[in-house]
Parts: sequence; C-alpha cells; structure tokens
Amino acid sequence: MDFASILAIEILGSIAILVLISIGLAVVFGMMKVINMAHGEFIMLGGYVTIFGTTHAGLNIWFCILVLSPLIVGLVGLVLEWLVVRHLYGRMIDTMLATWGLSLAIVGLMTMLVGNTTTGISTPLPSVAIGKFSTSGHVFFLIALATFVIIALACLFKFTTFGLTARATTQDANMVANLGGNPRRIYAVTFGLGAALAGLGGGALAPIIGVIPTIGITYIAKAFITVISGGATVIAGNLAATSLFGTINQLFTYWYTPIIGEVALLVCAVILIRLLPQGITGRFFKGTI
Amino acid sequence: MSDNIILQTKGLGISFGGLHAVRDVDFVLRGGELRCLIGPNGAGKTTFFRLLSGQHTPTRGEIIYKGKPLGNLQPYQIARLGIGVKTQVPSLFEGLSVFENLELAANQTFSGLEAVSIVDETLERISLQDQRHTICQELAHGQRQWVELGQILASKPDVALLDEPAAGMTHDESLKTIEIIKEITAKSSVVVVEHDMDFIKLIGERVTVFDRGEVIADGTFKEIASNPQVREAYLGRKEAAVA
Amino acid sequence: MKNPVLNISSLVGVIVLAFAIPYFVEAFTVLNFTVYIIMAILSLSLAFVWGMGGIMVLGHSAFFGLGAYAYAIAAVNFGPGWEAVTLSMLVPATFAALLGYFMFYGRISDIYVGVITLAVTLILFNLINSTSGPQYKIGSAPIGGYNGITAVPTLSWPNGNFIDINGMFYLSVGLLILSYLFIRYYLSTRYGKVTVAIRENERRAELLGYNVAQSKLITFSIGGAIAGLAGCMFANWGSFVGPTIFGLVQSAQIIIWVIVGGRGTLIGPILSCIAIQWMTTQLGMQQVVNVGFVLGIVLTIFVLLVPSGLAPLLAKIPNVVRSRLNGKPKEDVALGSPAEEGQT
Amino acid sequence: MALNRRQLLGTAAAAAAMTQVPRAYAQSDSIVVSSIYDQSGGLDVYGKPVADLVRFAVAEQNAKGGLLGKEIVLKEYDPQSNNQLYAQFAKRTALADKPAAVFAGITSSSREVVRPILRQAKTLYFYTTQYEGGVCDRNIFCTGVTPAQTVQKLVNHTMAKTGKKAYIVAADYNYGQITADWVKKFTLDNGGEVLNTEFFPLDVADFGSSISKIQAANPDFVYSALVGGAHMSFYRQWKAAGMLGKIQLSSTTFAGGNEHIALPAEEYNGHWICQNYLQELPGERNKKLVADFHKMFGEDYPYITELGMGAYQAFLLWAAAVEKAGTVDRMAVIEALETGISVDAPSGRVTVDPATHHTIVDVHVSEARDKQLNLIEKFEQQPPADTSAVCDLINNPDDNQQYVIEL
Repeated sequence: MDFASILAIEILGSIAILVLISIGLAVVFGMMKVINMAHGEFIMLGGYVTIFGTTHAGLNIWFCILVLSPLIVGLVGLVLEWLVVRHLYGRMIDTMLATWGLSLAIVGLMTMLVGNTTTGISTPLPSVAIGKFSTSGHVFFLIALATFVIIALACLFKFTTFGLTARATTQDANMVANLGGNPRRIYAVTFGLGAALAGLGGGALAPIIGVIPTIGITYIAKAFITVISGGATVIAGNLAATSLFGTINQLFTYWYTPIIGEVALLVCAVILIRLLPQGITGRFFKGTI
Repeated sequence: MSDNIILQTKGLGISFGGLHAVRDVDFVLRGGELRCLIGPNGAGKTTFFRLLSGQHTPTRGEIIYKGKPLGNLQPYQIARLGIGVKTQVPSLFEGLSVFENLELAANQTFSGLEAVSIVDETLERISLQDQRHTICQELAHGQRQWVELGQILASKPDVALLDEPAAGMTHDESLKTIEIIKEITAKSSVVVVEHDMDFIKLIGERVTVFDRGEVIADGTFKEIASNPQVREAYLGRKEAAVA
Repeated sequence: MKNPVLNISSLVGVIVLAFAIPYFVEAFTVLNFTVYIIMAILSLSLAFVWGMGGIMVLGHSAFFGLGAYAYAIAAVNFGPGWEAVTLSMLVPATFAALLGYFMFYGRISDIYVGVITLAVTLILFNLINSTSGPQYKIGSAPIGGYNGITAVPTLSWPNGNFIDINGMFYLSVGLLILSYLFIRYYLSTRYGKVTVAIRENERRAELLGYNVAQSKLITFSIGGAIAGLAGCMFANWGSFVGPTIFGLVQSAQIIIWVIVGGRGTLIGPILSCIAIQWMTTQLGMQQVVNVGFVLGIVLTIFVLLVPSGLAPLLAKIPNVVRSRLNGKPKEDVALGSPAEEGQT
Repeated sequence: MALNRRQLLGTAAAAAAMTQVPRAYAQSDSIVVSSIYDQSGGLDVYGKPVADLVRFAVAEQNAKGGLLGKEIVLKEYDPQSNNQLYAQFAKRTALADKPAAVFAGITSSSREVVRPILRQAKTLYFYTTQYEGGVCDRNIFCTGVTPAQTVQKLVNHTMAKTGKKAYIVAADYNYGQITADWVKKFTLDNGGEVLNTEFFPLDVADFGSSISKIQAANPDFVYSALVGGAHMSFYRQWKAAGMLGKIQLSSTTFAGGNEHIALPAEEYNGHWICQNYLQELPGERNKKLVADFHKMFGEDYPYITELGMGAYQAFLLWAAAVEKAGTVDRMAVIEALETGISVDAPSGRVTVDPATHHTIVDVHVSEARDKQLNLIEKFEQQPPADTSAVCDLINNPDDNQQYVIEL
C-alpha cells in the first residue's frame, strides 16, 4: 500500500515535470504555430538563474524559482523573438531550424560563460515519509506548481483581454488587426510567455537535477513530442499528452530502467502521431482551450 | 455503357461536421462532352471536383467511371485511370521550368521521345515556346494557368476537370484559354467550373448549376439564364448578403 | 550544370586534386580530410532526401549510425568484406523503408516527419546507449552500449592489401564521387524527376498520377543507404563506433551543412560540409570561441538571411565570368529553389 | 565561474613554466608527451584535475632540467567527454606528434578506444585512472587501482559495520558493469547477498524511482559505482528523499569527480570511500606536493583528486624508467618499467608489477565529511590481485585483451 502511494506520487511527479517542461512550448505552438527548438535551452537558462541567484547572489530560492527565472528567461525570449522569430512567422520549418540554431548558440555561449560542468542546488524542503518509505518533498512542490500553472493559464486565456485577443489571433490574425489589435505584439508577448514558462520549469527542476549547458537536449525532444502529440489545443492537449506519457514513462521506469521508460515514451509518441496526425486534441476534446 | 456515359455520380454526397458540402448529386458526363458547372461561392463545385479526383472520400453515394465504381482509390490511382484535374488555385511545380512541368505530365502516359514531342507540341498550343526554360514562379498569372492546362493537354486524360481556368485573366487571355479548352475537348471529356457568366456564355455549351451542394438546374446557357431558381440562387444570396 | 564539358572537366579536376593532396600534406592532415570527405557523403545523402526530395529529416544521423553499427557488427562477425559493406547500406535502407512506409503511407505532413525521425534517432541512441551489458550481443559482436564497438576490423583492398591512411582517403573520395554521380544519374531518370516534382508540389504530382508515398519511400531509402555507406566509412576510419553517432548534435550538423550549402543542390552541401568541418577543426584548436556557438549562429543567420544557401550564390559567379567572356548573359537552369516551406 | 578562470591562470602558469626555454631547444632536443583528458562535457569533473596534474608533472620535471637533458613538451587534447573524439585525437597525436608516451582516458570505454589505436601505432600508453582491472597488453601501463585493491577493502569494511544485504547502483558502461560484478563477488565472499543491481547511462539525472526501489528493497548498504556530472544528482536526491544516514552508502567513485567539493556537505556527510590517494594524507612527500601544486594553481584549487594523482604518479614512473633506460625508445622504456621500477609518491610507495603492468600501492578507506576525506584505515602495498590472477605479460608478452570477472 505504501509502495502504491509512492508509485502514485512518482507518476504524478513525472506528469508534473512533463507539464513544466512542455507547457511553454505548447503555448507557443498552440497560439503561434511556432516550434521553438531553443525551448530546452530556456529551461537550462531558468535552471542557471535559480542556481546563480541562490548560490552567488544569496537570494531566496523560492523568489529565484517563481520570479527571477521566469522573468529573466521571459526577457531573453522577447529579445530572441524580436531578433529572429518574428521574421519567420508562417514558415514553420524555417522557424524550427532557426531556433535550433539559437539552441546550439545558447549552449555554446553558456559553455563559454560557465563551463561545461554540472552544477546544482539542494531543495530546502524536507523529505516526506509515507509508511516505511520517504520521498523528496520537492516532488510535492512540483505537482503543486504544475497544477497552479495549468489553472493560471486556463484563467489567463479564458478571462483576460490578453487571453481573448491571443486566442482570436490564433484564429484570424488579420481580423484582430482590423479590429485594432496588434498581432505582432500578441505574438511577441506569447513567445515571451512561453519562454517565461520554460524558465519557471528550469528553476523548479534545478534542485532535483544537475544543470549543465547541454541539459536542454534532454528535455527538448520530450517537450517537443508531448506538444505535437497533444495537438494545437494548448491546455487540454498538454494535459492529455503529459498524463499519458508521464504515466507510461514512470511505469516502464519502475518495471525496467529509466532508459526503457524514455524509449517507451518516445515509441508511444511516434505511434500516436502516426494514428492521430492532428494530435490528441485534433481528435478528442475539440473546442477546448 | 449505354449512351456513351464516361463519368457518372449516383447520390454522391459528403458532409464535414454537420455541413452537407455536396448532397445527392446525380451527374452524367458523356464521352467527348464539354460541360460547364456554375454556382455561387460555396455551392460545392470545388468539393465536387475533389470527390471526383479522390481528394475527398464521399460519405454517401458512388462515382462510376467507364462503367465501374471508383471505390476508395487514391488520387494518384484515379489520375492514372485517366481523370486529370486543374485546381482552382494554380498548382504547379513552381521551382521547375515550364518544360519540366509539362514533361512530368507527359511522362505519366508516354515515354522517351514521344513524351518530348508531346511536350513540344503542347508548348506550341499554349504559346509558351519561348518560355520553355523559364521557372514557373517567374511566369505571369495567365501563363501559369496555361501551364496547368498544358499539363492536362500533355497527359491527355479521358476526363479533364478544370476548376476556374480563366480566373483572374484579361479578356484576351480568356479567349486564348477557351481555345485551349477546345483543344483539350478534342481528346477528352471536359468539365469546367466557372462563376464568370460571360466566360460560360463564350464557351456556349451545356451548363449544370450547383447551389448549396445540390444540382438545381441543368440545360443550355439560355435556359439556365432564364431559370428563376438560378437567378434566386445568384441574386437572392447577394441581396441577403447586402441585407 | 547543363554544360557537359564543364562538368567532366571539373570532375577530372576534382579527382586530380584529390589524388594529389596526400603528396603535399602530412599524414594526420590526410586523416582529417578523410573524415571531411566521409561526412560529405553523409551531407550529400541529406541534400538528396531533403534538398531534392523535400523530405525534412531532423534525425538523419539515425541512418548514418545504423550504417556504422551494421558495418561494425558484420565486420566482427564475418570479417571486413563486401558482406559488411553491403549490410551497412542494406540495414539503414531497410529501416528507412519500414519507417517510410509507416510515415508516408500514413500521409503524415512534413513537420511530423521531422518530429518522428528526430524521435527515432533518440530512441536508437537510448537503446544502443543502454546495451553495455555483456548479454547484449549480435553474433559474436557485443554492442557495447556507451563503450561503443572498439577495434572494428577495417577493410582491405580486393587484393588483400591493408588500406593505409592515403588509401582510406582515396577510397572515400572515390565513394563520394560515385555517390554523387549515382544521385545525379538517378535524378535524370523518370523516377528521379518525380522526386524533385514532389518537393515542388506534392498535390500536383499526385493529381498527375504519381504515387507520392512510394516515391518518397524510395527517395528516403536511397538516402538511408548512402548515409549508411558514410557510416560504414566512418567506422572504418576510426575503427570505432559509439552511440553519440545517433545524437542530436550529429543530426544538427548535417542539417547545417545542407542549409549552408543550399537546399536544392548537391555540390553545395558537399562543399559546405568540407568547409564547415575544416572551420570546426580550426575553431576547436583554440579554446576561446565555442564551436557549437559559431555553428548555431551560422544556422540561424542562414535561415534568416540566406535561406537558399551558398550554392545558388556561387553558381552566379561563373555565370558572371562567362557572360563577361562571351559578351552575353547565359540563362542558368538550375533544378530550382527549395520547396515553399510555409504550408503546413 | 571562478574555477574556470583560476584553471585558466593555472594553465597559463604551467605553459609559462614549460615554455621558458623552448625556442632554444632544437626539435630533436625535446621529448613530446601527449595528454588526452576530458576537460569539458559530463566527465570534465574528472578530467580537469588530471590534465592539471599532468601539466604540473611536466613543469616540475622541466624545472629539474627535463629528462635526459631534454625539455619535455606537452601536447594536450580535450576530447570533450566524447569517445569519438578520443579515437580522432589518439590517431592524430600518434601520427602528428609522435610522442614518447601518451597519457589518456578517464573512462574505461575511452581507454578501449585509445588502446588498440596506440598499440597499432606502437606508441607507449599510460592509463592512469582507477578502473575495473583485467587489461593485459604490453603496450599499456594501467597505474590506477583495481577492485581487488579498493572495492574489496570497502565492501569488507562496509559489511562489517552495517550488514549483509547490498544494493548496487552503477554507471552503464564497461567500468560500471564489471565493477558491479566485483562488488557482487566480494559481497558473496563475505556471506552477504546483493538484492538488486541497477545500471544508469551516463546522462541519466533523475533517480527518484530508483530511490523508491531501494527503499522497497531495504538493503543494509548501497554501493555506488556512479560516474559523471549527471550521476551526481543521485547523491542529492538520496539526501532529498531523506535516505542519508538511514542507509549507508559506500563508493569507490564518489569524490573522484570532486563530488565532495561540488555538493554541500550536508548532502553527503558520512559516505565511505576507498582510494589510493587522499589530499589529506600525512607525510612530507604529500605535503610538499600539495604546496608546490597550490603554488602553481592557486591555494583555492578545489581538491587534488585520486585520478589526478594517478596521472602524476604514472608520469613519475615513466620519467624514472626513461632515466633508467637512458632513452625514450618505447621498448627500452617498457623493459625498464618491467624491472619493477618503484617511486616514492605522495600516496606512498608505487611499484610497477611487471607481470600485469599494473601497480602495487597503498589504499585508504575514508569517510567524506565537510569537504574532506577523513582517513579511517590504511592498507599498505596492495597488489593488483584481480589482474595478476589472469594476466602474465612476462610469459605471454603478446597477450592483448581485457579479462573480465566471471561469476
């Protein structure tokens, strides 16, 4: 029984991690049809901001994770949108390639700046005991944070002017422009939001992973595949895909090894894309956000 | 195979979601015939073509070609059976030369020197001999339309479906287009979709009228022009839109 | 490209130059050039699949890696002979055919083809990387996981002589030229022309009666086979294969070569591959600027500012020269610019 | 990152020390040695100190007037934790630099890439890292410690203090696989049992589910043969899950990559380790080395790791053999080394075992606490018993393979 609870928590944790690494990408893909290959590097930058913020600047870790990482990475996102992405709207493959270039460049730059060395911080949260088992308290934080992010995004898209305009822009950018909205600004803000969410994810994961400039590669493929499989519907698609993949990943990790878990996730995604080329939400959950 | 029918649809229909884009269409095309298909925007003409060329799968009814139902063939299989299509928006191999575009069309039916001579002949018919090595995307709009018609000419299908072959053309270009269409009719049965009434009048052949996915009239241009239902479909819709 | 005399003379020029190189440079430079040439074969294979066929493969290193592993495993089992070389092309080609059947007959759009190939190369990386246990072997060849396969038996000349450093260089140059000529020939055939036509307009090709899925599958498999050949040579070159061959970094490099060289040409990606690798080696010697940083910037700048790559620009130079000499400009008939990317 | 700059300065200092007179020497008056160690990528935590100690050793030797009156020139390569690059650089250095000796390889997989290449190129090879043992090849000298020297001592120590049930976590490549087999063998020899063994590829950084599995199995101790930067997360997550202090952790790899410096002390205090060298070792020889090294690389150099010391000691052995042979000729130097040459090194006496080309050294069981490794027990002059059981290069000089343990 204790083991079942631990397993359930680990599965939820795995889903939460997938949500945190992919939701930013899902927002950008769903709203702008842009696949940002530098998303993994945004996660990495978020991790570094939190690590340097706590170890070098001596700031509070929660402030770093929840405010500083999303803020700084969001700004980086805005700048890169301005420099690169905005010139390629409507050219999905070119955007992907250009951001892949950015991804390599950011890895290179960080390697020059901080060295190709793993760094990390520890979580201040105590471990949580369940029967004779105990698990890291940080997992609970990740689950809570992922839940909060999903709810906050749903509210943002449903109830705010920005959300409405952004959704309208997705449907018909010209119409929005005619109505006096500014699709360019909406795109820029959306891209920045995606980057900020990646930064948040990176900051939140920093205490349980070792951060190294190349760590983005570990996440980009998973995030990318989760988003594609989820389909263009940001929140419903992301929830559906992360729940499916998170569960599969974790179960296979338990039964076999973390690598088999990863492979199971990828194989499942490939089959899913073949069966549902429009993503899960292209078939189900239509008309949701 | 009575009455030399080459293409026929029986109760053909397709719906997207709840919308019946095409419903219960019974359509007959005879060998050597040139038929015009008209109707207001959204009447289902293009969808009808897509059904015939296999780009959509019908939800109801069937298509009978040369006496046999087409079933669920892929578009390329239907094309190989001899149904050629010119799409509404010119669809060419944009980065290839005019010659290469026509060669690819001719290669499907002919090979070697025969194909090359057919291409040369076609270039002459569409008056693009001088542009044979021009990349398609550098051509003028009208010329692009002609290249696509040239592909039909070069592949010599049994049935040619031409979707708005004269869209966006000047009057002189339209006249030239009609000439090309007549050339095509010499070898193929042809269906032309158009909503420009003047053009239909110039062709002067039998006309079928579509509205809201259904055939609402069929006859000569004169009969059609005086049909109140057709007038309502065109004009009434317009008034409603204005109101 | 339409001038056969020029073509043949430049080909002869390249061959003479290539065969002269080992007489002028040191052994280790020859060694470096050999790997540039091998990678150029790999670059050529993607130039064919993506640049000519319009199939965007983000994980092309999968075929390169499969070729290298197939050769290594076969060479350990049956010795380094023609069986191993054949397998190094057959295995990735078959894999490409199966994967292609799965994707193209499922009518998956380009972007998803990219995603799936990316996922597949990661799957291969993960699987191969976790086979270091002694229980994972094929025949008498342990797969080796992270360790890779070391001391891979290398090829000999048909007369049984050991292929030395210069020999390996000549062999690579020869295979590069052969692969290039084969692709050129293939593109001039009926099937080859359809390959390019599909890149230009898939729907049109289909409406003209071409079986798009089948043609893509053939293109994909040929590309896989040539990438596999490059993998075979790579395994021979280092007498080593490791799982990093499947990595994303490797895939990104191939894409950079093709983009910089120009999608829609074959010579461009070959030359850019050699040039970029040379630059990478030069950069690698100094520790100031990170190689990945430079490559990344190059990729982004090319996509933004020079999307058709260098080859079309370079192609203009001889035209200008020729027109000066002849007094009249000559119309250049290239195979055309890359397919429009925007449609999704 | 201050560390980087400091190391850069260190490099510059080393370079300056080495290049004081280089132009004055003619080409034939210098001796080239090559080093190929990962100074970037996931294994840089191991490679950087090793590369630094090779630089130090070369500079120290040159300061003494070089070898045979010739200056030693060091050619360095950074394979970036990529075995493919090991292949490339090994070929390249053998062909282009024609070195008298090559010092190369952190992981066993990189050694197995380099070894056949250098054997074919007839270039003397020193592999200086602790490893799983069993390599038997006359062209290579493996000067690092092997399982019979360290793993056995640590398993014995741990089982005596905790209990009989072991759980092994190890890196998924030849080192981890073979070391895990040795841990199992020594555990069984002591009447214990191994509950489970898990292998992790070097890029795995999430150990949450494994830690739960370990809890479910409830062993008396966990033996870690984890390697590299990503695996460092294991120790962090072990602490985060509240396991530190509940189940003893022993490792022959912990601290090899400065884990005890990079991690905060409260995340690892109490892990047991067994190594040949500790920077804290008493004795004048070690004190002098640490002082000289700090003079060159700065007082705040993180830690002189056992891996770094392995390379330094290997260099001492090679230099002694060259002096003895009076030449850098490969066979002459191999024969000089095979006389059982011996040096007084910072870790104690280090002697070449002629039959195996391994070394006889002191080993030390210690406890990691507060960024230090505190000596618990010392075992003097341990022979490479695992390898000498299978390898005899005196009688089979043409042997060329790695013997692995069979359970």
